[in-house]
Amino acid sequence: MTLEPQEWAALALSLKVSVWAVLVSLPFAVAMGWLLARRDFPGKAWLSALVHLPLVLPPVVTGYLLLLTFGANGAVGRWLADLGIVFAFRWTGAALAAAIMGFPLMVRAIRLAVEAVDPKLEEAAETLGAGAVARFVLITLPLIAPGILAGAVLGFAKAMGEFGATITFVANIPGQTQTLPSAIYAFLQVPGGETGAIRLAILSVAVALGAVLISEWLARRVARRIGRA
Amino acid sequence: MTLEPQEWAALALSLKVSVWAVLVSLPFAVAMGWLLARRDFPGKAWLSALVHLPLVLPPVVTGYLLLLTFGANGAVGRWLADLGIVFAFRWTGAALAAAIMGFPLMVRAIRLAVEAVDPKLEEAAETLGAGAVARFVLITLPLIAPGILAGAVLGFAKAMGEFGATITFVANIPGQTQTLPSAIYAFLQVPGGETGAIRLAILSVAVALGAVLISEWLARRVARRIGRA
Amino acid sequence: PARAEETVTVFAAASLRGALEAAVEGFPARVVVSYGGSGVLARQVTQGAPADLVFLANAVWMDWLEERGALVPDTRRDLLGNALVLVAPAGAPALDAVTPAALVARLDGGRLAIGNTLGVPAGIYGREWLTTAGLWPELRPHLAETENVRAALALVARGEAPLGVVYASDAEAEPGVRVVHAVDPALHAPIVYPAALVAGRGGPVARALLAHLSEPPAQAAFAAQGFRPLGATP
Amino acid sequence: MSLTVDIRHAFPGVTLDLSVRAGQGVTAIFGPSGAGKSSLVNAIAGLLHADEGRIVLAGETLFDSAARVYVPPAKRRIGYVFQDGRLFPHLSVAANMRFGARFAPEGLDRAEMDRLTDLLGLRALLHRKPGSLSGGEKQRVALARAWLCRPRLLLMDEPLAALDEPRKDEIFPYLERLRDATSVPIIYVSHNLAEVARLADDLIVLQDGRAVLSGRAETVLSDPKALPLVGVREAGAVLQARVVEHDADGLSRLRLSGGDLWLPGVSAAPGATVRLRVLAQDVLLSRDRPSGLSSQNILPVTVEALFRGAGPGVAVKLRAGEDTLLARITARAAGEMQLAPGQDCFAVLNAISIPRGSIGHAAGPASI
Amino acid sequence: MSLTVDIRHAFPGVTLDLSVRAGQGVTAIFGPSGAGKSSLVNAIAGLLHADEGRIVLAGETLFDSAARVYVPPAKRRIGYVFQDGRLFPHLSVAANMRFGARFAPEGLDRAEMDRLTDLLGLRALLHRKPGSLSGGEKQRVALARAWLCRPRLLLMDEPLAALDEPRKDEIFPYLERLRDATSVPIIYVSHNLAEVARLADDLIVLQDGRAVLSGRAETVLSDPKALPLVGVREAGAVLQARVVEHDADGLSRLRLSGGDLWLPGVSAAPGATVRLRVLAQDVLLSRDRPSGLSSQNILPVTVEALFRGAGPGVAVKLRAGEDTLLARITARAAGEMQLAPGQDCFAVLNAISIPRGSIGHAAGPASI
Ligand SMILES: Nc1ncnc2c1ncn2[C@@H]1O[C@H](COP(=O)(O)OP(=O)(O)OP(=O)(O)O)[C@@H](O)[C@H]1O
Ligand SMILES: Nc1ncnc2c1ncn2[C@@H]1O[C@H](COP(=O)(O)OP(=O)(O)OP(=O)(O)O)[C@@H](O)[C@H]1O
Ligand SMILES: [Mg+2]
Ligand SMILES: [Mg+2]
Repeated sequence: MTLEPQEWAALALSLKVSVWAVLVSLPFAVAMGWLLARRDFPGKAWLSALVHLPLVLPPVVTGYLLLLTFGANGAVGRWLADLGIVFAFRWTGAALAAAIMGFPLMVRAIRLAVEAVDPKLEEAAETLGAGAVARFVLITLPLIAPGILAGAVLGFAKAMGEFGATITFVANIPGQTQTLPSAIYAFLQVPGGETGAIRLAILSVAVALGAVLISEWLARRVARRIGRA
Repeated sequence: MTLEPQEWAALALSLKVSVWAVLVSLPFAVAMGWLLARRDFPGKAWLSALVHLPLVLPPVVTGYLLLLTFGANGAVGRWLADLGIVFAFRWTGAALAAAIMGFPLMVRAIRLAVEAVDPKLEEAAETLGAGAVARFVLITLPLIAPGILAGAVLGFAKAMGEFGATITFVANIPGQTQTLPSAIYAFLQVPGGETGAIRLAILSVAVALGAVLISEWLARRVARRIGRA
Repeated sequence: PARAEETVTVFAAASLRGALEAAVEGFPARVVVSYGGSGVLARQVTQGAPADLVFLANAVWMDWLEERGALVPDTRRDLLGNALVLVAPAGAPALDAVTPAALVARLDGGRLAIGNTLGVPAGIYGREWLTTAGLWPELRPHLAETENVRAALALVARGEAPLGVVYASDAEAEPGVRVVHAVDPALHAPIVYPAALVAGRGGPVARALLAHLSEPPAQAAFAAQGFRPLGATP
Repeated sequence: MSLTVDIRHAFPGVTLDLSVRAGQGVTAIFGPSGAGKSSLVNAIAGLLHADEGRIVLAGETLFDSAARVYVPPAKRRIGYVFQDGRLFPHLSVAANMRFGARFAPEGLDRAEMDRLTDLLGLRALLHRKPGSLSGGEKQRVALARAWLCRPRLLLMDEPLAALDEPRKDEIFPYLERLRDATSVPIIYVSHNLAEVARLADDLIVLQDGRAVLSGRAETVLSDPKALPLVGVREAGAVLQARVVEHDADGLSRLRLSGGDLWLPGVSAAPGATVRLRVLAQDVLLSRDRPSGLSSQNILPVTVEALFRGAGPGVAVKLRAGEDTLLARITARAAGEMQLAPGQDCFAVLNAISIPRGSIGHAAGPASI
Repeated sequence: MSLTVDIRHAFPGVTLDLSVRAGQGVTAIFGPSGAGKSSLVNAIAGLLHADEGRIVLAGETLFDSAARVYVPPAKRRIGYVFQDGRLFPHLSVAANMRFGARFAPEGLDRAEMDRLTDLLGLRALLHRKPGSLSGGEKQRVALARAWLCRPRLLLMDEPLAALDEPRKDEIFPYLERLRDATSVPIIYVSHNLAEVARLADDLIVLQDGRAVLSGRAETVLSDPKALPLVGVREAGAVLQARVVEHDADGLSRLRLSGGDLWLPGVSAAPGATVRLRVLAQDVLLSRDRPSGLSSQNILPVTVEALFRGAGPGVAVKLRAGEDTLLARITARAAGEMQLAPGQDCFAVLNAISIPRGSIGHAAGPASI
């Protein structure tokens, strides 16, 4: 299977976008998962519903909302542009879209993991002088590592496959925002493009497969490390 | 907010499709989650990767694969048609597409829940005479109820928002296969359709919100029932 | 011969939404339309979709269907035409010249929004125009290709892209943009919207609908949405 | 009904080679941590699939590595009370108790459930969830649960180890009642000799993955050779005594083959046989019959043997009638008293120094 | 350094109203299950936010509901050894031990960590994960962990309750060494009186959410009024004795104000003070000095008072020199011996009947 240079670029970009999407959204997903698992506050169910939104809305709508918010003329976008952060037509925008689409998946996996951690361990750390941050970093975080890993895999897979929101938000610029799914989509638009589409689909499946295999292997190691197996 | 009859139909169809998608795929998701959490076998990581596939592939590709498989000329579709079962261009196909797209999310939530159940309880049930099926139904299943619930919510939300695979597999026929996301898509295709799209988007958000609120409330009850809170 | 209790199912390109609804006003039978991308519609038709009539946004996919024998022979006709325009956000100044330098200057680091130049019909026509007009080499690095022409229009209307290549019909309906250049139709293949009856499904009612769409009242309805009427019944 | 176990199993680091037999009544398994007690019991239950060997219960082969026989746990009909309870958290106490019955061919015996509920004092708890029960309550429910699946054999792996003394005292009478009310053989794992002495008919001592001593509980516990295995402070004899009469001042006269004792707090009816545990450290010896002491319990005994340990103590095996007693005194005292085998002397047992926990009802089948 | 606690807290069903003071040394908290022991300790640690009251440690107000003061647990610098260990499963033993030090302003004292590792016998375990440790090892690590965060006060909530006897014996000397090596006050929750007697300087008895008895451990334990609270079998006196000499035969002479005792297994050097526990049920009385008995430990005593309980027993408070002893004998024996206040008689203490666990080192600051 040989690839055109542009296809290589799409593969490389997809990887870059997915990795960044996961890396950047992970801390927020962890914070949100922890919040939803451990704290009771008014409006918690609403927050949880909000987190699920990108799942419920058609990706195109999400992309459109992103455009309205983070576009060059969007409310947040204009303000961020002053800080030198631009999403429109950049790979960063593709990463943002992928991160937002994968967010509910990551949060749920992490939330389930936090719910399984015994709060008594955190109490013990508290009596040893650990403040809230130290408790979280030194105790909770290592113990929810399997859940974080599961969330990261889901987020990565989702990012590799994300298309609707991405193309609506940042269009399809080869080398900047043309990810594998955009390239696949373009192939499917012309008669006879199926073979090209299948070639790229196999590629993205292979990447995701690799990610899942690595995560399964990591999960075993983590489980051993925290004494679960 | 008043809705056209066609929009009511889309809402009703989306609900029907999502509920069926979740109900029918849940048993398979539970079985798969259990398998991945509790059994070690060669090829386990590959199976896990396979489960993640619908997440990785662009939905349109998944939709095409479904169409090629279950369409009138597809291998499985022709065979099923002889049995009187047709998916392509039917609401049942929309449910199938939604179920497949939501499957990885449901499996992951359930898998994490199974991993948190102490196998010693299953051992105890075994000494009391419970065979594999009884152990699963009477012990494991009730204890993973929160995870199943979480999986069902994710699956339902995903089904409410699924678009790419659905429109490719069953088209966008008002009153028959036009779900809320398809209707939103149609609105967005013409200038000035935004208000209609937003109206429908709000509707689908409201439904998903309701589902999440109900699930949060159920989760509390279940947690209390199984003695976790 | 159509009666009210009969139903025709049309698989139509998504860009026809609205216009098609207006055009079927007065047709006696019930018309159900499933909108989608032309490629998706064509593939669905070959997989046994319950479509009586297909109405696509370009000829390529109709050719593809024809090759596969999916159409009732001799029912294909080009019902509509369209034109390409170059649009800018509503408040933008007019464009003095359509030269590479002027366009690049107007973009000023921004992007030219256009449908996917390999897959989306508007993008394919646009690419053809840019190529024949000698603009392609300079503009190519400045393109933002979209999933469909509506997304390109939205980018311009939102001010995300300073320029966009869209159909005249779209530009007409969108108050957020102004047309800064009307593309010479001679510089690209004719933009046509072919329709045909689907083999094995399209019956008399569908045939009647196809005829109805070619007639002046329907053609006028399309024209009102910015499409170019083509349809004298052969 | 008899059980024969012959298994070998290699864990990383340790190899178990266990050969034990158990018959009617209660067989206690005693041994230090890591001796293989839980592994033995798990193998009997089928939760541990041993590398090789045979397990036969009442003629039925449950496991035979040579013949490739392995009856799964669910088909063995062996009740198991786990050290950690393992109650099902999502089921009420009543549902936990009924759990096993649905798999028993005879189904649930409601009358039995009712009787057991009262016997174990669970009536008020039936509708509660295990999460809110105290440790002692949990173990009582676990006991009832294992019992109600109508096992052919009951395994108990340190059922009381997680409980403190008051809670142990609270649950112990229930265990005794259960033992007395059934003909189902019981395997009882413990490293508390007071418990063992009170409950067990037979005793098997494990060490380093092997059975090193086994026999009637009285015999093993009165054997000075058992002393290093069971520990200096826990060594002592277990005696069978018959209740003769209850006095108005709260003391009861118990008859041993070597004489009578007066003990408080004996509830068994006159004529019944009870079991007494006399710790070696609670026996004083005197060459002459002491008088004027506050203890009423003085038995004439004959020295059978002296065993000198590593420390300053001496274990003295005594014969009192048909019974064997064990006394532990200082070497200095033994020297001063010129104790030697064959020597007659007197043993002083302070009535109240006989732990309440050591007085058990003798085993015997009855119906609950 | 002193601790004052005055708190009220209403749980659904129970209301706690606790008023306790603790000073230097080990203060034991004793009481039946549900008395409020853990709640008291949790309030001191800050894990339970009481409804109202005040907690002051060494002059610093940790909690004052009136003044709205609530120092969070992480800022209290109070070490806590939990009953269930609560070791961090993902950290090695060494990392668990070092955990608290990173929050102490002085950081980790490596020399101290080293000494403690040896003191608690943890050297070989440092790189293991808690999951593979035995129960006794876990509690030793928990102890080290709490200790190394340099607390101003150490709380221990039944640190040994989950362990069986052999494992208790294994860990106990470490507790004593720790106590002797530090001037940090310790609050020790237990319902095992042998432990309490061995460790505690002061004793507070809780019942139904209130402190019902408190004072020096010796005083409270020798008080016949404590008998119904601590239980018949556990009642007894705690005495201070001075080691006089060690004999070649393994016995040591200990001097009480009322006479000398010979005991085995005393390791303290001559001149040191040790603590002895003499259970009431292990004391025999005789009107005349008995002779020829195997026990070397006979003290002349004077009857101070007799307390008749509900059963067939009588508690006799005895004076032996300056010390108080408690004997529990049958009412019948008391009658036959015509015991009455002021009566002189002799108390026989079987040397070996004094539990090894009751011999402790006397408390006193030293460096580890
Ligand atoms: N799954 C296992 N993997 C490795 N070694 C094991 C395993 N299970 C038991 N062992 C080892 O087998 C030996 C016997 O263990 P077992 O649990 O039967 O002891 P035990 O007598 O029940 O001890 P305890 O009184 O502590 O419960 C121990 O040395 C233990 O470390
Ligand atoms: N979170 C709680 N909710 C309701 N009641 C509680 C709670 N915590 C403690 N209690 C009640 O307060 C009382 C005191 O409990 P606490 O745990 O302090 O007792 P304890 O003396 O430590 O008992 P144990 O010896 O069993 O550990 C008990 O009756 C208990 O049921
Ligand atoms: Mg064990
Ligand atoms: Mg407590």
